Formats: sequence, structure tokens, C-alpha cells
Amino acid sequence: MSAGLLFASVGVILFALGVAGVLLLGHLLRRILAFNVMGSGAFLVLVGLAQRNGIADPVPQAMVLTGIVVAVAATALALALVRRLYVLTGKIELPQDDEG
Amino acid sequence: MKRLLVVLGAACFVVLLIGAMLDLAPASIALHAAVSANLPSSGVEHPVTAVLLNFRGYDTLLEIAVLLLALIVILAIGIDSTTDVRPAASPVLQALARLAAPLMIVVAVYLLWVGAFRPGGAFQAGAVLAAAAVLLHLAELLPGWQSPGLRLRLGLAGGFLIFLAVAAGLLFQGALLEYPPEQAGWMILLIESGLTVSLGLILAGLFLLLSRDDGDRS
Amino acid sequence: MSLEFVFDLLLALAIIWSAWRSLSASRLDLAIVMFIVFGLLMALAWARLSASDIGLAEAAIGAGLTGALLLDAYGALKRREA
Amino acid sequence: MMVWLILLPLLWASFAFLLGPGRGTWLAMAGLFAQLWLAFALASEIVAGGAVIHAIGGWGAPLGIDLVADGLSAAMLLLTQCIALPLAVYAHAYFKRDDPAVTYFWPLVGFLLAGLNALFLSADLFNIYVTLELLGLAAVGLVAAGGGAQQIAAALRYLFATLVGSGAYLLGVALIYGAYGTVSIHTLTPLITAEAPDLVWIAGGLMMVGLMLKTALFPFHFWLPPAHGGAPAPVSALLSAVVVKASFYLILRLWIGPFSSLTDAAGLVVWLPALLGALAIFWGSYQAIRAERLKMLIAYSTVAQLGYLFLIFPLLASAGALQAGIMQAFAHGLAKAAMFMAAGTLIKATGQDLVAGLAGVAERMPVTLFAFGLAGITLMGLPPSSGFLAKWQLIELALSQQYWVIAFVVLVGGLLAAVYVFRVLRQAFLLAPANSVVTPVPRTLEWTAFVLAAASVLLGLRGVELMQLVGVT
Amino acid sequence: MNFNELLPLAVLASSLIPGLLIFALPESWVRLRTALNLFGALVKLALVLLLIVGVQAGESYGVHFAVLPGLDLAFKADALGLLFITLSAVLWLFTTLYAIGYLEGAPRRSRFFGFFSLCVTATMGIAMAANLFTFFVFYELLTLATFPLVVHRGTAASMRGGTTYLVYTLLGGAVLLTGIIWLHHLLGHTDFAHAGIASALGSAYDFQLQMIFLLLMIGVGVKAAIVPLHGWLPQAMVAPAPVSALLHAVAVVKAGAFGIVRIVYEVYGIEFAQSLDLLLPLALFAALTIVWGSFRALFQDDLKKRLAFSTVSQVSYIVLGVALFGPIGTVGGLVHLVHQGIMKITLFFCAGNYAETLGIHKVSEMNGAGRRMPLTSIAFTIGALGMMGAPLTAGAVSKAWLMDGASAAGMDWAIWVLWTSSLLNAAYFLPILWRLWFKSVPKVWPGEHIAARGWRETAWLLLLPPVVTAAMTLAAGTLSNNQMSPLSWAKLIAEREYLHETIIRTP
Repeated sequence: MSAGLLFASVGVILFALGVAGVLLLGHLLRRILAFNVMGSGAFLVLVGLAQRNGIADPVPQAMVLTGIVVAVAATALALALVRRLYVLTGKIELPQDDEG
Repeated sequence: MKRLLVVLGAACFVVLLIGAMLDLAPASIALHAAVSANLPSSGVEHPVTAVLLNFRGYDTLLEIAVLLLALIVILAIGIDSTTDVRPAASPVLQALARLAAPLMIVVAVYLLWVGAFRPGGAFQAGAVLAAAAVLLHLAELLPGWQSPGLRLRLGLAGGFLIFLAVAAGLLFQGALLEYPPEQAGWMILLIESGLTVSLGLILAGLFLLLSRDDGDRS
Repeated sequence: MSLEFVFDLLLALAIIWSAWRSLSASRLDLAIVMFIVFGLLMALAWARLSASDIGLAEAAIGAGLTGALLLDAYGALKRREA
Repeated sequence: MMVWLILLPLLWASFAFLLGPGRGTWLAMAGLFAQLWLAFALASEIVAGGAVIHAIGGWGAPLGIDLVADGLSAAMLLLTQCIALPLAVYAHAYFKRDDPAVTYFWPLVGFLLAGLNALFLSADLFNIYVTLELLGLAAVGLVAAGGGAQQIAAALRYLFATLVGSGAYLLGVALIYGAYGTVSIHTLTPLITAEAPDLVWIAGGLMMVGLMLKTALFPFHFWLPPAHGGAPAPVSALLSAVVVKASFYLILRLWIGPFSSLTDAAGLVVWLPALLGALAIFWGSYQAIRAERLKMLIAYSTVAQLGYLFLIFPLLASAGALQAGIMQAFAHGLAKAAMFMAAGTLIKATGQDLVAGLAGVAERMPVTLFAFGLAGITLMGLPPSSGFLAKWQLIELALSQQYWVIAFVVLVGGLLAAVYVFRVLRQAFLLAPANSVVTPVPRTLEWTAFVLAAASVLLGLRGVELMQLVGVT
Repeated sequence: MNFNELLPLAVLASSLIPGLLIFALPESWVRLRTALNLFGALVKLALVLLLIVGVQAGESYGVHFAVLPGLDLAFKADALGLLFITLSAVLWLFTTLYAIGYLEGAPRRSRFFGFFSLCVTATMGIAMAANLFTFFVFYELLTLATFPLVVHRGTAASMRGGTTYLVYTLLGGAVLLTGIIWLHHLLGHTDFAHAGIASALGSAYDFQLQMIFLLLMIGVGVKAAIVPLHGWLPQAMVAPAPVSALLHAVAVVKAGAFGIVRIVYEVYGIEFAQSLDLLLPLALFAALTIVWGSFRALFQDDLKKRLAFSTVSQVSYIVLGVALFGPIGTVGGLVHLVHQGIMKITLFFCAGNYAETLGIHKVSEMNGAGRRMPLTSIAFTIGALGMMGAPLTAGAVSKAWLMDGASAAGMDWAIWVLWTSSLLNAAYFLPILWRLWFKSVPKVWPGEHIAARGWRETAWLLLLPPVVTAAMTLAAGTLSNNQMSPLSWAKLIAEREYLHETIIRTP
């Protein structure tokens, strides 16, 4: 098993972990963490799988750089929303049901 | 119940997907070879930078738009300023920050320059700039932002606009972002310089805007 | 099994462990710290995948900036609660 | 020409940001007007000369990124710009100057449109991921901007849904790149065959699920009603009319493009989107029939109407299904934008947003009610409207392939739509209670909604050109 | 686009454009609104006259536009369509006059007259549709345009009536649409043609065609109020009188009946329909409706409801005529399309007059009204006698042709149906006439709104339309051999349908 494939597998696990976290965690900050874990997983798969033969490939690497910046943008946005929600409601969780 | 289902689903997914990855034949297209082959006419020597700013420069253009957009959204949501007080920064931290900040700026410039040849470039340089700003903020040498003035907005959007202008300018004599090989080098450097400043400001802004409720007293 | 592979394997396990802890830690501040550790380990992994560009970016942005944002948010929430 | 459809909104959005909070209206209007013209010019160019390709950077796929405008993209671009301009005029009249939602409204709209246009034109799976994020974050920002707790909560729900959706899509892209070494749609299409490795099937599934989540297809619709029902009316209109269509467009594009060999070989799986679509129609209509708040009713109607789009998937084997889908997308886009706009006007005028509080508006605000009614006709699929043509095409296709059940779903869906549309109209036709007050609203609000509603109906009298456009590959 | 293509469009535009303009008018611009209404109605009448002259001279009028590839919005003005167009155009003029008088000073008149004009536009579209697709487009448009009229009063009761109306018509529309698309799928088109288009398919399709016929008949049967699809019609009586007139005589039920005629003659073709065994079931349903409607009318005290059930019964005369396989029945059915319209509109005008002038809504309140309102009551009497088929009225002509048609087709049971219905008609109309003329005048009317001035027992705009239509009832009955009479047109059409037979009815 090459390093690429190994880390790609790690990526799959991280992705699954992240998705499960987003689905199951109620606390919004934790959900943001989970989303970041999920994203990192996808990034690892992108580079790791492409480099499973051991040759570095700049194309997925550049994609991941783009992806990391997008992820941080999304994270900051999510944090801003969470903090705003906390200011308004004093809660860091989503209400169970908005309207049936 | 939901928990069990999700965990089971995730486990199945992991097993299936890793299994599928293990018996995957080699890809039929090797883009890294194409990148190496076209590197000389890309204007830079580092392949990742070549992909980021030339071969797939359009991705980067949109990505900067995403970043700028995130900042605008944070501005648009608005955060109530409150008067709560953060514990005062220690003098040691302040001294450290005063020392480190100029150094970090030098590092950023180096990273920007070196990006053409080896790992580094606008993103990393911008991140270092942002880190410097965050450090200054934590040391209470730089206040949190309220709503940015014109000059700051110009700084935030400037890098993106330079990028956009170069891209659009090139459209008039060919395709979008089609650099003439001999001018590619300086054009990319121009874009990267603009991006470094703007990325630094935006990334710092993400932090400074979010923590503005603490900084409004200064 | 080469030494490099053993290192990779350990790194992989460490990454998974830190990710797991950052999601499962009962204390939020601990979870965020674990997340920063996770980011730094990821940076190592990128270096192992000969992607130092991503490694740098991950360390600076993924672990650094995101971590700072999260800690700041955590601090703000704590202060408001207090 | 098509590149400007992406650059222009980026430009005016940035300049609107530079101008500062609350500014940039006229810049946006000028830009939108130019975009509308560009979209029409592009469409006629495509009808005359076939699909257009623009290789960014001059590299060409797979090394570079290609923009491709074929009939499908051009149609979606046209729909987007056609809705955006009247909507902008409406929004300008809708927001008060000091409304917190308006501080950075124009930059957000600009980035949103840039994301949409870039998405419709992109022929590169990873680039599409970036456009999806641009689109998603801008949409979330618009929902949240200046809003109270409910809006912020809705925006967060929406944000997580869209992030998980694009995360799944991205993992799919990563697997595809691993398997084939490229993310260019046109390079991939001949490479992906029915004998593709399991990994590619998983990748396709991930991408589809991610996009379905973003399209709010039942049962992934949970985020849509609070977000669309809670946002300010111009935003709801934009989101319901075009934003959810973007991810639908992608599903369609992938389904008939790179994944066509897979979908041909998939057997019964092709019925899954249609099944979910049917459930969406029933569930969305049921909730719309029950909803107490007007905008919630309309938002649930979006859930239902999106279901129709997914009924075409089992029918794609025969010519014309694509056309039916696009006709439905146009019908719903125009009508739903008009309906949300009319609802916004009604809510502004009556000062409340309950369906039960609408008594008497037929008399006081006939233009707005007409707009609502015309949009309703399109949603019910009654003639003469574009919704009717879409239904006609769907039913005929279903009959020609002996899929009676689809025809039945379409018909029942139309009747259910009639129930919730007439629920509103009935209320509006009642005599006004003596104590009801109707605040005067700007005429612009009334007439922009009317224009879009009328367009949704008039398209039902002349669909030939659109169908011809969609047929260009 | 030449004159022959433009004329059908002009007929549509002559009510569509005034309608749209009226919507835009402020409520208080009464004169301009009235002028637009009447101008539209008169222009339409003139255009229809042009059409009649042209069609008699053998000209053909038609135009079509592609809506989708392979799907046309197509219009034609042929003899059958013209029969309906003329009826609607003439009655529209009088209904408009009547409505102007009826709604004088009432609120929301811009909306009312706007939808009123749209209704007539839709009816014209139905009459001139050259294929089932176009027919359906206007058929549904008619539903939509009539809904605001039915609920015009804005009360809870009118909402209930309106909702019932919608439930029936929208469900019917969905069934009709299914049938049309199915047929379109089999044939590739749905163009109306003499002797039908369905027979082009081989015998393998017989079953499908029978199913489609069922769907189509259910679809149009709702508007034609065929039992058991008639439930909406009595409910819709909550609408103002001019709307009832419109529903019963000018537009809605007529559109349904006309649809049956078009489908049987020009989609299936009468002979092909007979060979598929479709006509007998249709005739049986028509017969059931005729008897059931008349029977229910007996027990209605509410005058408009009694008239509504009478409509249920009478419209099926048309259907029965069509379903009687043979040219004479055809003539009877077609001519009744016109005659029923004229007679029923007279009755509704009169019912409106009683309600508006004296506040009379119930049969039991009508005692002595003949002396207070002689002209209205004479008109009512003529209409009622016509409905019973009394000599010299239009009704007599229709009934005679229908009965001969039944015996010619060998369906003697239909004659008994018609006789039964006539007796029932007499049973529910004669008591009204008795009350009108022979009972004493009550001391107070239920609610007298309009005082008599000399011979004008009520507002002249309310009086003129029923008097004219009553006169037309007599004219159609006595001058039926005139070249321009409805009967002559019906014969012309039937001759085209049954190419090989000459139509001679031996009295």
C-alpha cells in the first residue's frame, strides 16, 4: 500500500466521521469542527488517490489549496452566524423545528 | 436510533469505498506530465503555482471571490457590539508582537517571491500577513474592525480586482487568462502581489470582524 | 514493511484519533485544541504526500487561522455566559 | 461573450462593495441589463451556430478549464438573467434605505449571479465545485443578512445542508480524478463506460446525493422551507426561482453527460429520482395546503414543484424529456419568482403574513393578486401557461413509454397545486373585514411581479424557440 | 397574415382587448367601461356576421401557431363553430346590457366586466378551436375566468359555491387532459376534421379509443352537467343573475355540450363512434340526465335552483340528439344548442328581474308577479312554454326533430324519455305560470328595490334583454324554415357530417 492510498483511506474515514458528526452533533461549534474534518477527508482523498502510484501531481494539490481557502471562508461564515445566533437567542443549537 | 443508523451507514461507506479504492486501475490520463510539459510557457517554475495561477487560474479567481464574499457576508450579518472586556494582554505578548510583526511581513514577502520556484506563494504569504494582524490584535495593538472604510475596502477587494482586470484584459486578445508566455511571469507576480495583500487583509478581516465585539473599546 | 510506512501508518492513526477526539471530546475547548492538533498532523501528512504547499497552507490557515477563529468564538461565548 | 456573463456580475459586485454599504443599485441594474442582453445574444448565437467552447487560458481540457455553452446552459442562463433584472427592480423598491438587509445586498446578489452563470457554463467538475460554493455561500448570506434569530437559524440550517452537499460532491470529484486523472466533463464522457470500476459508481452516487441535498429533493428538503420562507421576499424569489435549479441542472448535466453510460446500465436505479420527486410533490403540496403563513405555503410549493423536475429522469431515454424538464424549470422559475414577489407585496401592504389575513386584497390590490393568480395558473399547470406545456410534455412522454404512474403523479400534483393556490385566492376574494388596513405600496412592487407572472403564462403560447434552443448540443 | 387568417383572431380580440382594458380602468369610470363593453360586443357581432356571410359563400377561415414542435394552437371558423359563435355573440350583447343594468352602482365592476369579457373570449376560443389542444386551452381558461364571477359577491356562501365549481371543473379538466394527450400520443395530432380522425388507427386500437372516449366524455361532461357530474351547477347559483345567464346559456354548459358535439363528430366521426358502440351509452346517460334533471327541478322552491336543474335536463337534449345515430337527431341536437340558450337566458333574465325588482327568489313568492311585471312575466312565460316544447316556440322545433331522430334511429325508448321530460317540464313550470298570472297580488313584495314607472315595470336595461330573447324564441319557432334560422344552419352542418344522405323530415 502506497502512502497515497493509505492517506486516501484515512481521508475516507475522516469524511465519514465528519458527515456523521454534522448529522449527529447538536452543538453548532462542534458541527463546524465536523464539517472541517469532513472537508479534510475529501482533500486527502483527492491528493492521496491521485498520487497512489507515488508520483506527485500538482493538479490535485492546487485544487486542495483552493479547497482549503474555500473551507476557511465557509468556516468563518458559519462562525459568524453561530455567534450572531448566540447573541440573539443565547443558544448554540438550532431550534428543533422551525415550522412543521 | 438515528445515531445507530448513521454510524452503521458511515461504517459501510468506509468499507465499501476503501475496498473500491484498493482495486482501482491506474488512471489513463496523467496530468502531471502535461503540467511538466507546459511548465516552461507558464511563466513560473513551480508546478503548483503554475496550476494555481495559470492552468487553472480561473478556479483561483473564483476562489478569491468566495473568500471576499465570505467577508462581505460577515459584514452583512452584523454582530452586535457589546462592552464585555477581554483580560488585558500581557506586556510580554505586546513586546513579542512588536518584534514579530515586522519579521512576519518580511517572511510574507519572501514566501510570495519564492512561490514562483518552490512551495510558497500568495496564499501562504497572505496567511502569514493575516497571522501578523491577528497577533497584533491579540496583543491589543490593532483594534477589531467595525465597518471598513473606503481604503480598507479597496485593500480587501483590490487583489481580486487586479486579478479580474488582468483576466479580462487578456480576454481582449485571446481567451480569458491566456497570458502571452513571455509576459506570463510578471503578470502572475502582479496578481500574486495583489492577492497577498488582499488575502492577508481578508483573512485577518475574518478574524478581526468576528472579534470586533471585543475590540470596539479601543 | 519500511520505516517510512510505519511512520505513515502511525501518522494516519494519529490523524484519525485526533479527529475522533475533536468530535467526541466532552469539553469544547479540548475539542478545539484537538482540532488544531489534527490540523498540524494533517500538515505533516501533506508533507508526506510531497505537497509542502498544502502543508504550509494547512498549518497556517487550516490549523492556525481556523483554530484562532474557533478559540476566539469559544472565548466570546464563554465570556458572554459568565 | 459568455465569459462576460461571469465577469460582469463579479465586476459590479466588487464595485458595489467598494462603493460602500447600501450603494451600487444603479451599477447592478446596468450590469443586469447588460447580462440580459448577453444571455439573449448567446442564446441566438447558439441556435444559429451550435454550442460554443471557450478554453480558458488557451490550454484546453484536460489541462485547463473549458467553458461550454450549449442549449441547456444557454437556456438556464437566459432564465437566470430574465428573472434577475425584474427582481432587482423589485428589490430596489422593496427595501427601505436603512433596512439592515440591504447593506451589502448588491454585492451578495452579484456574487450569487456570478456563481450561477459560472456554474451553467463550466465544463469542469472541480471548477463546478468552486462555483457551487460561491453560489451557496452567497445564498446563505442573503438569507441571513440583517435578519433576526429565525432567519439566522434558517441560514445556518441551509449552510450546513449546502456544505455537506458540496462536500459529498467534492469527494465524488476526488474519486473521479483518482480513477481517470481528469475532471473535464468532455474528456470524461467517453472514458466512463458501463464497465466502470465500483469506485466510479460510488463517486456518481456521492455527487448525485450531494446535489440532491442542495436541490432540496425530498427527503432532503428540510432546510428549504425555513430558508425560503424566512428570507426577505426578493431573496426568497431569487433562491426558489433559480438557485435550487442550479444543482438540478448539474444533476441533469451529469446524468445525460459523463454518467450516461452508468445511468443506462443502472436499471431500476433511474427510478429513484422520480420516486423521490413524486414523494416531494405529494409531501410538499400537503404541507403547502396546511401552511398557515403565506410564504411558508409558497416555500413548500417549491418543494413540490421541484419534484416535477425529477420525474423526467426515467423518461430521458426518449427525445423531448430534456425539453420537458427545462420547460418546467422555466415555468416554475418565472412563476415562483413572481409569486414570492407578490407575496412580499401583500405582506408589506397588509402588515402580516397569514393566509387567513388576506381577505379583501383582491379588491384593494388587484394587480398583485393578478400576478399571484397568473403565477398560480402556471404552477397548477393550467393552460395557457408554460407550466401547462411542461405538464403536457411530461404526460405525453410518460404515456409513450407506458409509464402511467408518472402521468398520474403529474395530474394529481396539478390538482394538489390547485388546492393550495385557490386556498389563497379564495381568501383574497372574500370581502375585506371592516377593520382591515392596507398600506399603499410602490407600484414598482406590483408591476414587476406582474411582468414575471405574465411571462410565465405567455411562454405557454410560444415555446418553440426555447425548445429549439434546448435541443442544441 | 391574410384576411381569412386574421378574422378569427379579430373575433377573439374583440372581447379580449376590451376585457384587458376594463381591468385597468378605475372603478369610477363607468361611462368608458360601458362604452368599451358595448363597443366590443357590437364589433364582435359585426365580425361574426362577416364570418357567416363568408362561410355561406364557401370561404374557409383558419389560422394556427406552433406552441411546441408538433403542437399547434389552431383556430377555424366552420359552420358548426359558427352556430355556437353566433349564439354566444348575440347573447353576450344582451347579457352585457343586462349586467350593466343589474350591477348599476355595485362595487368591483371593473373586475366583473373584465372577467366577463374573458369568459366570452374563452367561449369564442372553444367554438373556433380547430384541434383538441386548442379546445382544452380555452376550456380551462373558461373555468378560470368564471371562478371570480361565481364568487363575485365575496360571501362565504359564494365561496362554497365557487369551490364546488372548481373541484368539479378542475377534476374534469384533468381527466379531459389525460384523454387528449393520450389521443395526441396515438395520432400525433388532434385536429378536428369532418368524419373524424380516430378511424385512421387500426382496429387494434379500438379498446384504447373507447377508453379515451370515456375520459373525454367525463371531461366535457362535467361542464355539460351530465348526471352524475352535474353537482356543481345548482351550487353555482350563488352567483349574480347575469353570471348564471352566462353559465347556463352562453358559455359554460354550452361549452361542454359543444365539446361533446365536436368530439363525437369531428374527432371520432359519428359512424366510427357508432361502430365502436359509443353512442348508445352516451344516449343512455343523456336520457338519465334529462329525466333526473327534470325530476329534481320539481322539488326546488328556489327559482334559480329550479332553473338550474332544468338546465341540467335540457342540455342533455343536445347530447341525446348527437348520440342518436342519424342525421335527423343531429339536426335536433344542434338546433337545441341554440334554442336552449335563447330560452334559458330569457328565464334567467326574468328570474334576475324578479329578484332585483321585487326581491322574489322563491317560487312560492311569485304570486301575482305577472300583474306587477307583465312584460317580464310574458317573457318568462314564453321561455317556460318553450322549455315544455309548446307549439310556436323554439322548443317545439327542437323536440320535433329530436323525436323524429329517435324513431329514425330506431331508438323508440328515447321518444318516451322526451315525452316524460316534457311532462315533467310542464309539471314544474306550469305552477309557476299559474302563480304569476292567476294568484292574487300580495300586499308587500319580499323586497321591492325598483319602483314601476308607467309601463316600465323595472329598469329598462333589465327589461329589454328578456323581451328581445323571448321574441327570438318565438321567431326561432315560427320562422324555422328561413334560410338564416338556427334550424337551417343545423341542417347545413348535418349534411356535411352525413355526406351521403339528404335530410328530409316528414312532419
